[in-house]
Amino acid sequence: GKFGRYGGQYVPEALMPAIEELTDAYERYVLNNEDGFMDEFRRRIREFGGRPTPLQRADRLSERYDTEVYLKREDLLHGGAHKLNNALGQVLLAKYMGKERIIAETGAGQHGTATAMAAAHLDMPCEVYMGERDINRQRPNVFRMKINGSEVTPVTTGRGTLKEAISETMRDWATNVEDTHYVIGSVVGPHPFPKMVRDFQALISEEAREQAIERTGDLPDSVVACAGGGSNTMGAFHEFVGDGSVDLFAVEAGGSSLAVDEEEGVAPNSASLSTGSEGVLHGARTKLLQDHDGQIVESHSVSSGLDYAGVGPELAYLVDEGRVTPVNVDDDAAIEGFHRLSQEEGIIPALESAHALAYLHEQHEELGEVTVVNVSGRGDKDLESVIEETTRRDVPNAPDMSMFEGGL
Amino acid sequence: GKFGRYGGQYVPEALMPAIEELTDAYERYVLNNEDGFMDEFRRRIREFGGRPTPLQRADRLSERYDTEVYLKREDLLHGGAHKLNNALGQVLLAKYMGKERIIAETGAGQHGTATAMAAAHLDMPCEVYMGERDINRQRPNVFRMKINGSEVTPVTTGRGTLKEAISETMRDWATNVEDTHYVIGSVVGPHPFPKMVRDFQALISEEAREQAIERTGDLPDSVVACAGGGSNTMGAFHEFVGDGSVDLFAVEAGGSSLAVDEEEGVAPNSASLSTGSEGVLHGARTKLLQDHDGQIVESHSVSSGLDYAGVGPELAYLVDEGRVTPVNVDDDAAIEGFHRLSQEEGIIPALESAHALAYLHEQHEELGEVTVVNVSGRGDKDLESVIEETTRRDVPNAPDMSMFEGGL
Amino acid sequence: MAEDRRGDAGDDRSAGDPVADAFADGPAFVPYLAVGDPDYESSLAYVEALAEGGADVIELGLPFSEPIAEGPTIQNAVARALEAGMTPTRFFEFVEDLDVDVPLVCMTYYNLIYQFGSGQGPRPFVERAAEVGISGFVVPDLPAEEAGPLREACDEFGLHLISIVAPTTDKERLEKLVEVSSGYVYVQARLGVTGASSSVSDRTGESLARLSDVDLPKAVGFGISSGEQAATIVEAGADGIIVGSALVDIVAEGHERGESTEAVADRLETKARELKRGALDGYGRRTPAPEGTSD
Amino acid sequence: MAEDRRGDAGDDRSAGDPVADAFADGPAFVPYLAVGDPDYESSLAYVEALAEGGADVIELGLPFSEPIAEGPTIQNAVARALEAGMTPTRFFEFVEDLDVDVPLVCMTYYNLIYQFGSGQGPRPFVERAAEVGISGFVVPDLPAEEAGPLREACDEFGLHLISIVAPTTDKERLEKLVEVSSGYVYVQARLGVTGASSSVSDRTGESLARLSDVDLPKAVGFGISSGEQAATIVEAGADGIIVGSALVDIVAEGHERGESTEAVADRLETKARELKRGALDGYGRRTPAPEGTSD
Repeated sequence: GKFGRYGGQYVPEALMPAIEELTDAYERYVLNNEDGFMDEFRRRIREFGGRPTPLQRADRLSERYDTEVYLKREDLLHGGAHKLNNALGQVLLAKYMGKERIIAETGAGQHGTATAMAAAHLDMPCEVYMGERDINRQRPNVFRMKINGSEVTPVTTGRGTLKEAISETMRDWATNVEDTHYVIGSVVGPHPFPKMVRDFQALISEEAREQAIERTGDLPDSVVACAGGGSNTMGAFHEFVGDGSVDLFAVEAGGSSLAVDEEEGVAPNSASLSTGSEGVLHGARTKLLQDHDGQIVESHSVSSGLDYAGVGPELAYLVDEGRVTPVNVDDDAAIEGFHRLSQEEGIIPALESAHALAYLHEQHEELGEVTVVNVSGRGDKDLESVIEETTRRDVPNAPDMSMFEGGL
Repeated sequence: GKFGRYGGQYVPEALMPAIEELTDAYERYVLNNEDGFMDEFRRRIREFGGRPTPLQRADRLSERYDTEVYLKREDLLHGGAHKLNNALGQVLLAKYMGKERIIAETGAGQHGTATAMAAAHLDMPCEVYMGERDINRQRPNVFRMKINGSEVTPVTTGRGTLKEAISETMRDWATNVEDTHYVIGSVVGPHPFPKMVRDFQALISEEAREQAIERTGDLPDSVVACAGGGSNTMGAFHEFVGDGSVDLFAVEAGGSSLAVDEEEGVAPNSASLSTGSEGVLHGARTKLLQDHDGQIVESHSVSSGLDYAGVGPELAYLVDEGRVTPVNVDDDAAIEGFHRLSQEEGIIPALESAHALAYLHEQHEELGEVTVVNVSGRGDKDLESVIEETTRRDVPNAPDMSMFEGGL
Repeated sequence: MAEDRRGDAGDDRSAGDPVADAFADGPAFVPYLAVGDPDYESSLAYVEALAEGGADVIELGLPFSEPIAEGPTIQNAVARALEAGMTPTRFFEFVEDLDVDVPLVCMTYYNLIYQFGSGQGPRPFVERAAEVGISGFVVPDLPAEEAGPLREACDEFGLHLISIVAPTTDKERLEKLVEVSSGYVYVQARLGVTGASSSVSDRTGESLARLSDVDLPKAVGFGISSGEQAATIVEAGADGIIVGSALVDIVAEGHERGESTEAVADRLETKARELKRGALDGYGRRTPAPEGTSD
Repeated sequence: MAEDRRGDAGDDRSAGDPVADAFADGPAFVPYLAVGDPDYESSLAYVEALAEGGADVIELGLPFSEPIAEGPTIQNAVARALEAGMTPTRFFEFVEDLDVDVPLVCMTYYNLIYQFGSGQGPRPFVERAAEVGISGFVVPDLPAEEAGPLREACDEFGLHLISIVAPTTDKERLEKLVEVSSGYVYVQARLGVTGASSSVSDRTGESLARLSDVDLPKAVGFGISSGEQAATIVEAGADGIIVGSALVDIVAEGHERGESTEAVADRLETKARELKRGALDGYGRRTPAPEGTSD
């Protein structure tokens, strides 16, 4: 359950039996395909989720950067992001384990909606915890979860955002651990979550590797993916980790600055791989945004899906090993990246994915001749944010948005 | 250019040369794959659009109806609906024809967004006409078009909805016909549009037929698709038309009633195949919702994508021939169908597609042992409408929506 | 007023044909109004004012709910007329009620013609039009390819089918068009839709040149709004000018301002006189002065 | 106050160990407060009031920003304390400033222990805790599997590592737990998180039965808020009761109402007495009356 010095199982004793049970199930069903679990998972993610997603050559970006740019189109997955790979895998696993109820936490709502879809598809009752403030900011996603039949429970403690929702879900799990499975949404949390989520998400790189070879006759020179918790990152990297010739870039949210305000307990970024330090959070030892004492600081990103103070322990490990290069782009660059892909390729990316595209823009000369960029999700969910963030900035490549100044 | 007594080219003389040029291009590029046009189209719709879309067995619906229900998942196509099949085909064709500009009209915004995406992808300037009232109701789609780099021009005449936008686009085309291609969004309009749009959309049935045989060893007993203008309908039916054993059901919007109020010039439905009469509209002879004099009446449906007073001439023909059975379900049933698929299968369908699902619900006993239902699009665009329409009705299977009574 | 137009398009149609007569004696002024705009009675007065002002032929617009070939001005006029209750049946009553002495042409869209008489095709409509004294039709959404049944009915009842020739119409299409046309040819001065405009398209002369072999009067429309424009067009060789939007604008303005029917009719008549005079002036300016000019 | 706890877990720890002493003489009352809630000075007075009210051991919560094992009551207390500036360094000062005569246990999350001393592991934290007289630790997010380094440091400085036993802990895990535990065992009375509750879980007796072979005092926590509940728990066999949320509620209430520190401290002391008395009553009710009961 460790990646070098990272990982582990830092959870309350009450949860340990469930974690042991899950570890056992992970080994049997996921690793050893017992009862054909992985076959069923692969069939369902294909038929229900729409895999494989295409690896598309981005003609205009390729021309612009004088390099071969390929986009891995996770935005086309059911629900609009890579999140379903994991949610479907875990809900199916919970069914195999005989669990009767699913819980999950969600910040912006992407993992929550993916879990709600998977739970509806597999006929599992589902309850999603979401901070009250996030609920008010992400009403369409709340509505989607509810029409998928999930219960959405507002968390009113603290600031009412993701971290409170995570704590609340942990508490529900600690209370109902015997019949309930907690679907963690990224490659974070105690073992076996980081490995298991990675394995479900690894379909991305499994396909992309094959598709790249089929298309170009060779491995790509680099793979670029945004990194918040890191599930699309590890999904996009995993099958390439053994290919020494492929450079792996994890693009974090540089936010407005890489500095941390210890006084206020705020990091105006979410770059835990680039700037964080080792610590223990949410069940695992990993790189964190924390103050000198070890208190977790409030992270920030224009993209709520990257806005997390931790990161998957395996990524922390691969960065220490030198296998993954942590990089970051700031909010401004991400917004420009969003507009660029929308205008030039007809693909409206999630603001998360826009970070990867912004890095491509800034550093395309360093990425070799063939680059795969993971478009982890679509941007429909971000339209309001983009309006707000574009109108407050001077974005050189944005269309005239005067009619949207009041929002949608 | 005729389907029996239907079809034709009822357009102003000024447009006829462009129509002749288009007919020629259609025959050369689409029918004869000149310069590898169709190869490029198929490649792009696969890599950019995400085809093939899955044919998914709907486990819970199959159990509920004691029949094999398969869903053709056009909701997974890039942009969220089948619309891209056609938009990409036509924008590519315009490029092959040396046109320098794309125009389109849009009602709810689905065809407009698909065209804007295709135009961005293929680097073609694009202008989309949209009624001012529709613009105010569909701001997210307007925003999507704009960030894809399209111009969106408000049409302020009349009531500011689809019909005025169609007229306005016709006028632009009549003015700029020499360098501009008008991307008509459905299997309507003058020849060659109904055939050409059908051919681009026929990928749906080409895939579904193969997938059904692969999955079940045989052709399905029936195919069910919703019908407004009819592009997803003809797309889903075309390759099955020659298979006499396959029943084809075109599900129209029954709205609130099948009656027409001649006094007010209003049909509270969009069931032109079921209740309309022969006439000439927007370039073709077909079945129409019209009053005794031949004035077109205002159609209605809870689903704006079905809200059109005409229908593709080929569908009118196939109905007269007895090959396609026109049926309809009302607004209430469609809303229930929407909630049912969302809750039971984890797929939030477009309100258009919800009509097909509602018909399945009502008449599943008539559909044979294996039914394919075309899920023409996803319902994210309809969330506001669903809130409004659900809260004004007593919908037995809706979740508690009290927190959304004011909208999203 | 309807006269028999039997015989081939190549025949001399001027004998006893009021439309031909209208073009026989110098340039024709052909105004258009939407019938029933803004109401039945006013509309009667307006059409009569145009006749009074010198109209040689009048195009009477029968409002259709989807006027795809019209610009905003006529589109709004059509909407007002429909709102006020105009229907094909009322339209024919209107023509019967009308007290004018010029040939009348019905301009409408094909669906109204087709539906009249419930699915028996265009014949009942044409029959009724002939009865009330309509001389011909302009149908913007009916290209030569689809004109057969209407042409047939027109032949049966001796009415003209007036074709529109666009700037995009090439030689081949022109031949097709002329084959189904009679009365006059509606020469579309520019691409686009109906509507007044401040400048006259360069393409008008070009279009007229292409039509030089066509043995039918050429009336030019789209964008003419002043006497001076009318003069330019006629000078360029047009046999007539068609003016719609500039007149409909007067009706719309009067309606918005709540002016009396008489005041609006007066202004229409004045405008008609200006346009007619412009046409005559242009005719006079032709060099060398064509034979048979009136002054 | 710290005493040496060297030697194996199997040894008799009561000799000279204040924690062992606290459980030696009848049921122990173990209250919890978040240190620094709502401010440093008040918090000092509150902890001293608990000692005054009969506490045998006091659990001092060092606030962590992500208290995943706590219910809303303690969560809010932690937030108040952090807001008021509580840090690990201040926490140790607080312990030094505290004037009480009962063993003190530090309850906190592992990241704070780990970070103290900047990445050298838990040793600097434990060393400092020993210095100020802390007797042991409760770390809710540190299961037996990850407890090695902290256990080692505790052994080095003679501190206890108190493990939590949950209703879900099976025999196998219990063995692992006991191996790394000392001082007492924190028996979680029910699943879930900390928080006062009106009824005591049925699972308490069950849990205690499973622990009958464990040679450490069993203190039961989670949900105890009244003397009567305390009595029931002790009657069921507990060697001590742990009460947190019910006390934190009094602090929160006083804070919200703007009560004086003295008033709140009085109420805490009163509540402490009620709970301690309840524990003693429960002890008395045991049948057959255990040997050595005080009355």
